[in-house]
Amino acid sequence: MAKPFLQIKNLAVDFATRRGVVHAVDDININLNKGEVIAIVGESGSGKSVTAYSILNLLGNNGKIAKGSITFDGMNLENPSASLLKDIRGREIAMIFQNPMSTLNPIRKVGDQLSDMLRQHAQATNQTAPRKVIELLHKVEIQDTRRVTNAYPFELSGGMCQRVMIALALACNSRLLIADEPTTGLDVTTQKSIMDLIMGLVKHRNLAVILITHDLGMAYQYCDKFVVMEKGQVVEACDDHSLFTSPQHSYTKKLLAATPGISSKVEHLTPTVPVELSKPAVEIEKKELLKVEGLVKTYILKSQGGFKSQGNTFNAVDGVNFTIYQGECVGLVGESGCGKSTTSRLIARLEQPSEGRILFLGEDIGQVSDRDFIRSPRRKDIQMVFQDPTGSLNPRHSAFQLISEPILRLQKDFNKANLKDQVYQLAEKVGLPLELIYRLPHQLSGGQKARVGIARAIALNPKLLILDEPTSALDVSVQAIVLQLLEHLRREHNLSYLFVSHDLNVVRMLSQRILVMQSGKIVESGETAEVMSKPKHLFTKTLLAAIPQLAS
Amino acid sequence: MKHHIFRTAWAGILALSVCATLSSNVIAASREDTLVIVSGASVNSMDIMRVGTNRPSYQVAVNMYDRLVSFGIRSEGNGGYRYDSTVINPELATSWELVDDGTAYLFNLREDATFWDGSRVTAADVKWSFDRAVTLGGFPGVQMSAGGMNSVDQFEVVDELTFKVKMTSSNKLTLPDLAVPVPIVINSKVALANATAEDPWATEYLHKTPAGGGAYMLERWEPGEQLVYTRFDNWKNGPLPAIKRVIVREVPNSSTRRALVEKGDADVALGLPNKDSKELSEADKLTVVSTTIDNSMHAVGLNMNFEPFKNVKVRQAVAFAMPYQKIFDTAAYGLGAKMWGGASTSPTTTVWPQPFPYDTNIQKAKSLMAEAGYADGFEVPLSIDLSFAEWTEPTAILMQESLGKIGIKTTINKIPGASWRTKALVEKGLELHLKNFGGWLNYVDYYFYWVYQKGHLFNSMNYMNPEVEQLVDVTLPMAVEDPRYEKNIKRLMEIGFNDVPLIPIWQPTLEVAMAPGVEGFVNWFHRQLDIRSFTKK
Amino acid sequence: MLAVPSLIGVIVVAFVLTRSLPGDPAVYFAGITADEESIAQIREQLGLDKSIFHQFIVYCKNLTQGNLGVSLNTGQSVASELSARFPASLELTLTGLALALMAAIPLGILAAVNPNTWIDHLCRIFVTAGASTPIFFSGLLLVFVFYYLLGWAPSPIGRLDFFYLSPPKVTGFYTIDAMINGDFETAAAAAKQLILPAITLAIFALAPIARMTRSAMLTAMGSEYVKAATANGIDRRKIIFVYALRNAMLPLLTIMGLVFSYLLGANVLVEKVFSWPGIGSFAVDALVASDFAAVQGFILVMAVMFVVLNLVIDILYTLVDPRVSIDG
Amino acid sequence: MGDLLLNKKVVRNTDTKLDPELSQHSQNSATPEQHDWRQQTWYILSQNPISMFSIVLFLIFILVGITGPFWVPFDPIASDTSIALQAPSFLHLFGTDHLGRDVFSRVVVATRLDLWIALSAVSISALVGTSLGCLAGYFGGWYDRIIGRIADTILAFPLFVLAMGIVAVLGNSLTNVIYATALINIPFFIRVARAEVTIQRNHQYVQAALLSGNTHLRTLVFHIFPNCLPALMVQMSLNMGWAILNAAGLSFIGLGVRPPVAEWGIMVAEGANYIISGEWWLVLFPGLILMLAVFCFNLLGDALRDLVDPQKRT
Repeated sequence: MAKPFLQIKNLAVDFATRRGVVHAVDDININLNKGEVIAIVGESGSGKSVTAYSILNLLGNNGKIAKGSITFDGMNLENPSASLLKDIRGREIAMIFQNPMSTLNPIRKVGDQLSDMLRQHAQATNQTAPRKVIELLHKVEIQDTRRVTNAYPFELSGGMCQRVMIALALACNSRLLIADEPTTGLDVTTQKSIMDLIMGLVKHRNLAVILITHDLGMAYQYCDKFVVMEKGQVVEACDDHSLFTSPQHSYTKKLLAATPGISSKVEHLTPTVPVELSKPAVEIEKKELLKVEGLVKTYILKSQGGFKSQGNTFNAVDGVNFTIYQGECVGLVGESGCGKSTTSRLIARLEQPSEGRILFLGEDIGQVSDRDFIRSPRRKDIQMVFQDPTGSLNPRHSAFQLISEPILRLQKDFNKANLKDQVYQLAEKVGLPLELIYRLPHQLSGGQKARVGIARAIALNPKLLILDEPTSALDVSVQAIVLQLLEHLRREHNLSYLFVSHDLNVVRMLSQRILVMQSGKIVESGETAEVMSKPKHLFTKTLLAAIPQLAS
Repeated sequence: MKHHIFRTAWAGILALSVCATLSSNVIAASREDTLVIVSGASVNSMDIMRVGTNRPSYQVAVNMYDRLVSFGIRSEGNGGYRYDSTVINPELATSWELVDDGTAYLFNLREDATFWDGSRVTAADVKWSFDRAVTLGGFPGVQMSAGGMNSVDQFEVVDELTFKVKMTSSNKLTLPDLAVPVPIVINSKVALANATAEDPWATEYLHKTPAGGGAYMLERWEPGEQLVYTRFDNWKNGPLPAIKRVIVREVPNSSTRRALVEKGDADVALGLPNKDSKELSEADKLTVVSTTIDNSMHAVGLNMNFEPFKNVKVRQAVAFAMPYQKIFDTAAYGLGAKMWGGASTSPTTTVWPQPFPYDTNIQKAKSLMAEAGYADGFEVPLSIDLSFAEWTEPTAILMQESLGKIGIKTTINKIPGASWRTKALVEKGLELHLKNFGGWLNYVDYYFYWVYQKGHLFNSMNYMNPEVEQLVDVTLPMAVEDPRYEKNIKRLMEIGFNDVPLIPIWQPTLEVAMAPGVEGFVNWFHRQLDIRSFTKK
Repeated sequence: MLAVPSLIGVIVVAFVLTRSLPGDPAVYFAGITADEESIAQIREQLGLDKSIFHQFIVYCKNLTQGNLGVSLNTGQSVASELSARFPASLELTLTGLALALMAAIPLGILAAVNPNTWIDHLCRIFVTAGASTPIFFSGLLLVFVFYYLLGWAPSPIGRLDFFYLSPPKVTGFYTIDAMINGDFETAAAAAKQLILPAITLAIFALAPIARMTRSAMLTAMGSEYVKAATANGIDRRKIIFVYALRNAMLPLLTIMGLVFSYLLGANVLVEKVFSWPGIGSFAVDALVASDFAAVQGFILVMAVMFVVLNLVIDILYTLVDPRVSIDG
Repeated sequence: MGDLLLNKKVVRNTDTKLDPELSQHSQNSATPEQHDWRQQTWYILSQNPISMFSIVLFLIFILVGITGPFWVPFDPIASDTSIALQAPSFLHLFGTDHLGRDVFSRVVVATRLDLWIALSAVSISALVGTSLGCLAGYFGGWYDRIIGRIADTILAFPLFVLAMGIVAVLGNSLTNVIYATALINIPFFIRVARAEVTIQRNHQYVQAALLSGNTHLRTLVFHIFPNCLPALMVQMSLNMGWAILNAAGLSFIGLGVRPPVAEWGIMVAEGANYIISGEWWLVLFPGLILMLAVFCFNLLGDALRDLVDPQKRT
C-alpha cells in the first residue's frame, strides 16, 4: 500500500505552561489521501486544533512535538527546518481560520495582503500582482473586486472576509487545506455559502482537506472521513458515513445524541432519557402572562467620518408585538444583530424602551424606568439566564454567594437562618453538587456554571424567565444536559420562558411557539411545528435550509 | 518607512559630529581678545531705573553708562581690587566744587566725551537723566533721595558743559550717592526720539536698548542666556579697558561654573560657593579672589514681637548659644571675617562691622535663660530664605542643634525667595530668622538707619530703641570728620552689642575664580560686575 | 473642540494658582530699598490694587488680544520670552524623544520577539532602571562623567557654546536654523550641546516606549492575523515589521503622546542642570519669584501644546489606522 | 456604539486556542486543588527571577523603613563638623556630608519618610481618582464628561510644574508635598478606573447583579469595583515609584520637605553641589537608593500584573 499523502503517526504534543507540562494530544494517527476531506470532530479541549496546527508547526513558543511523525508527501514535518517551513507554509499547505475578521491584518488593505502572499511565494511580481489579485477574488466569487481590493477588513462583512481568507489560502495552489472551524462565528446562512464555496474549489482542484469542527452536522454534510477526538485522544476514526449510523465508541454516541437534529427531541439528547422528562408534557392553559405591544428601541448612532451628524438613529427593535402565556416557552430566533438580544433586555427591564408597552399580567412595566424597576415588586418575577456562563458570574463570588444574591436583595421575608437551606435546595434543583457550592466560578466547569446561572435565576420563583442564548457558549454534550434541565424546570414549576437563540434546532425542541426576527421586526410567528414544517417567510426558509443536518 | 527616517536621522547626527570636530580651530582665534565670564545671576533689563530691574542688571549701568563721579579703586594684592569709598574720582565730570555755602555742587563735564553715536555729552543729557531718576519712582527715587536728591528742581543746566546739583542742606551723602550705579547719564536725544506720550521717559526703549556712552557697548543680549559687550573705543572717561569683547554667560548651577573655569572654558567664574572657592585656591591653579563685602553681615534676627525675645537676657542667651566656629567652618568654609568673640562689651574702634562680644558658651546661655525665667526653654520656628540656602541651611541646622541644648526647640521653616521679602521685611513676622543686610554706603549710621531704626525695611526684628532713633537721625547727615561722629557711632555699636536684636555671625565675602593670567576683579559695594578693569594675558 | 473646556479650566486654575502664590510682587520688584510709597506705586502700576475678579477680567481681555503680559522677573514680555524659549525646549524634547525612539523601539521588538528569555529580562531591567533614575540625578552624573571627567561633551551651558552666535531665527531650532543659514559649524555646535540633555531625557523615556512596544508587539505577534500570516508562509521579517509593528504602532502612538508631554514637563529639571534656556527653567524661576504673568503664560503654552499634541496624535492615528476617523 | 456592542455576536467557545491552559482548565477544574493560587504564584515567581527580586527588594525596603531608625549607627541629624565631608569608610559606609552627618544613617532613615510620602500620596489619589473614574465609567453621560474634563484639565498642566505651584502656594511642608503629589496622580487613576469599569460594565455579571435587585450604585461598589482592584493595584505600585520621583524632584528644586529631615531627594540636591569638587558619595548613595526604590516599585507593578493577568504585562 502506497504511503498516504499525509500521514500522522503516534503524534504527541506537549505544552509547557504555568502548571507544568500539559500533554495536549497523545498517540494521534491520521491518514489522508489526495482529494479526501477528513473531519476532525470534538468538543473544546479535545485537542483537534492542536493536531492540525502541529502539521504546520504552529505550536507557539511553548509547544513542541514530543513524539511521533508527520509525513506530508514524503517530507517529514515533525521537526522541520526553517527553510522547509517557508516552502511548505502557504505554498504546499494552506490554512483557513475561524473569526475571519481577526485573521486578516486589520490595518492593511485586502489587496495588499493578497499580493503579499502572491509575491512571497513567487506567484506574482510587482507588476502582475494587481491583476492576479483580481483573478483570485473572482475565484472566490467576489464580484466587486475594485472595492474589496482597496478595502480594509473592517469595511467588509464576516462572510466577505472569509472569502478573502479562502482566496489567500488558495493563492498558491497548495495541495492540502486545513480549515479550522471556518464558519464559526458566522451566521448560518453565510456559513452555508462559505462551506459550499470551499468545497466547490476543493473538489475542483482535488485538494486534500482537513476540516476541524465541533459540528457533527457539518462534518456529515461535507466530509468523507471522520476522526472523533476527546481529551487529546482519537476515540473513533471512520472512513465513511457509517459513523453516524453505527457509532462504536460511547463518546461518539453521546455526541451524536446530543447534536440537535431536525427531528430530535429534548428528552433524547442524552443516551438515556432522564426520569424527570419521561412523562409527557402537560397541556398549557392559555393564560396571558406577558404582552408586548409596538415595542421600539432606538439608538443614536455616533457619527462616522463626518464632523457632526444629527438624527442618525437606528431602530434595533422596530415595532415588535407578541404574547407569552403562562407555562409556555416561546422561541425568539434570528441572526446576529437582528435585535433579539435587545428585545430580551427590554423585557428584562435592563433597558428603557423608546416606544411601546410591556404588559406583565396586565400592568405596563415599561412605564417604570429601568433604574426604579429594581425596587419594583415585579423585579423578582422576571429573571434572566445569560448566554455566557463565565461572564455572567462575578468571578469573585462563590456559587453560594451568587445563588443567594437575589434572595438577599429581593426576598421580602428573607430569613438568615433559612438562607443556607434555600440555597442548597436550589442547587439540588438544578443538579449542582453541594460539594461545589463554595467554589469560585473559575473552579467550575461550563455546565456547572450554567447550573449556577439557572439556580440564581429561579431563586425567587420568577414567573417569566428569559433565556438569552443560554447554551451557545457550551459544548453540545453540555448543551444537551442544560436544555433538559430547563425543560424539566419549566414542566415542574410551570415557568414561562422567552428562549432567545440563533439556532433553530435548539429553539425548536423547547418551544411551543416560535418568533422569527429579522432587522428588528418579527417576520414570522406561529406554532413550532407549523413554522418548522411550513415556513411562510423567505427568511425563515433560508434559515431552515442553511442548517447542516445530520441526516438528509 | 520608519527605518528610513531613523537612518536619515542617524546620518545627520553623524555628519554633524564630524563637522563639529573640524571646526575647533576657528573658535581658538576669537578667544584671544574675548573674556568669558560665567555668572549665576540673570540680567533682566538694560535700564537700571525701570521698575522690576534686578540687581544683576546694575552691571549694565556700570559698564555701559557713565556717572559724573566714581569711587576710587585700590588693589588688594591678590589679583582683585576693592572700591575705595574715601576717594571720589572724576568720571564724566572732570572737576567739581561745593558752591552756594556748601548747599550745591557744580560739575564741569569732560569736553571730548561722546556717546556711542558720536554725539557730545552735555549737561542737558545729565539733567534729563537725573530728572528721570527722581521722577520714575521706585528704587532709583529712593536711592537718589538717600543722597538728598528728591526733585527735578535740584538739577540745573548751567551751560552746555556745566551742571549744578542743589541740596536742601549740606549732606555728606550727596556726592557719594552720585557715584552709585543709579545716576547714570543717558543719551537723551536718542531716548527722546524713542519716547511716546504714555512713556515720556522712554522706559520701553531703554529697557531693551541701552543709549549711553560707557566703556562698553551692547553687542547682543539674549535674556536668560547671555550678555555680550564690545568695547567702545572712543571712551574718554577713564583708561580704555584692555578687553575688546566680554561675554557674560548665565550658568545658574554653581558647580557648573566651577567646572567651566576649572577646565578653562571660562575665564572668570562669579559667585562661587565658599567651599569651591576654598578648594580652588588651595589647588592653586586659578586665581581666587575672596574679599569681604563692606558693611554687610550674615546674622540672626530676633523678633521683638515674639514674647521671649522681648527679654534681653534671652537674646543674649541665644547669642551665647550660637555655635559660631562650627557655622563659620561649615557654612562659610572659613572665608569671611568672624563677627564673634569681641573682647569688650563696648567698641574700642570705629571699624564696622566688628566682632560682637559673644562666644559659644552654653553654660552662660543656660543661666541667662534661667534668669529670664525660661529655664525650660520654648519653641520657635527658625525661618530661612531658600534663595540663600547655601549658607542659611547649614547654619540653621547647626543652630537648631545648639539652641536645643538650652531648651529652645526650633523647626526650620524654608521660605521661597519670593515670599521672603514680604514675610520677613514687610510683614516683619518671622520670630527667629537668618538674614543679611549690606549697606551700599559704607557708614555705620547708614547700617543702623536701615536695620535698627523702627519701621525701616531691614529692621525685620521690630527693634525699637529711642536712643538709637535719636542717634541715627542726628548722625546720618553728620560729616565723618565731625568729632561727635565717632562718639555717636561707638554708642550705636555698644547698644547693638548689648541689646543684640541682631546676632552677627560673620561678614561674608565675594568669591571669584579667574583663569591664570586674568586679573582685575573689583569688589564693588553693589557687588555687581564691573568689566572695565579686567586684563588678560 | 473638545479641548476648549479643558483650556478654559487651565486658564482659570492657572490664574487662581498664580494669584495665590506667596509673596507680594509689588514688594519684590519695588527693589531693595523701596518704601511704602514706592511699593504702593508699583502695586498700582501692576494693577494689583484691583479686586481679583477685576484682575481676571483684565487678564482675559489681554489674552484675547494675544497679550500675555510682562514677566516681572526677566523684564521681557511673556509672549516674546515664550517664543524665544519654547523652541529651545521643543528642540530638546524632540531630540530626546527621537533618541528614545531609536533605542526603545528596537529594544521593545527584541524583547517581544524573545519573550521571557534573558534578552527580554535584560531589556526590561535596562529600561526600567532608566525610568527609575531621577532625571536630575542622571543629568548630573552625565555631566560629571562626560564633561568633567572625560571631556567628551561640551560644557553644559545651554544651547550654544561661548563664541557661537545664535543663528537667525526661522524655526527657532538652532540646529535647523543654522543649517538653513548654511552655517554648518554652528549647527554642529548646537547639536553637540543637545546631546547630553537629550540623552538624559531619553533615558527616562526609554521605559514607557520600549515596554509599550514590547507589549503591543506581543499582542500583535500573538494575534490571529499574525498566526494566519505565519501559516500562509509570509516572511518572518515581513510579519514582524509590516504586520506586527504597524499594528503595534497604534498603542505606541498614544504612549508617545504621553511621553512627549511628560518630557516637556520634565524639562524643568533637565534645563536646570544644563542651563538650558527653555521654558522649563523660565517657569521655575518665575514660580520662585511669584511672577504671575510668566507662570500663567507658561502654563497656557503647555496646555495649548497638550491640545495640539493630542490633535497631532489623533491625525497620526487616522493615518496609521484606517478604522479610526476624525471625530468632532 | 457602546450599547450596540452588547448586541455583538456570540463567538462559540471552541478549542482553537493554542494556549492549552484554557482547555486544561475545563478538564481539571472539576477537581481544583486547595493550594491552587499559591502554586500558581510560586510558579510565576520562579519563572520570573526579576519579579522575585522585586518582591524581596520591596520587603527589604519595608523592613528598613520600619526598623531603620532603631539600628542606624549614627544619629541622622546630629552634626559633627569636625568630620564633615569624609569619604566612605568602614565607620561611615556612605561617607559624611557637609555637616558631618552620617550619609548611611540618613539614607536608611529617609526610607520611612519617602515610602510614607509615596504611600500616602498614592493612597489619596487612588481613593479620589478611583471613585471618580468608577462613576465616570459606570454612569457615563454627564458624569463621564465632567470627570473626563477634570482629568483632562489636570493633564493639560505640565504636571511637575503644577506640583511645584501647589507646594509654592500652600507652603513647603511634608503634607503639602503629599497633597501636590496626590493631585497630579489623580488623572491616572481616573483613567485606569474608568477603563476598567467600562470593560467590566459590559460583562454580563453586571446585568445579573441588577436583575438580582442590586441598585446601580451597589452594583458598582460591590460587584464591579472588586473586579477592578487588580488593575488598580498595578497602577498603585507604578505610581508609588512615580510619586517618589516627584517628591524627590520637588526637593531638588527646593520645594520639598524641611531640613534637617533626611529625604533622598534633598540629599541628592544638596550633594549635587559637591560632585564637581569630588565628594561624589553625597549624590551617589542617596541617588542610587532612590533609584533602587523606584526601580523596585516599577518591577513590583510588573510582578503584580504578572500575577493578575499574564497576558497584559508589558
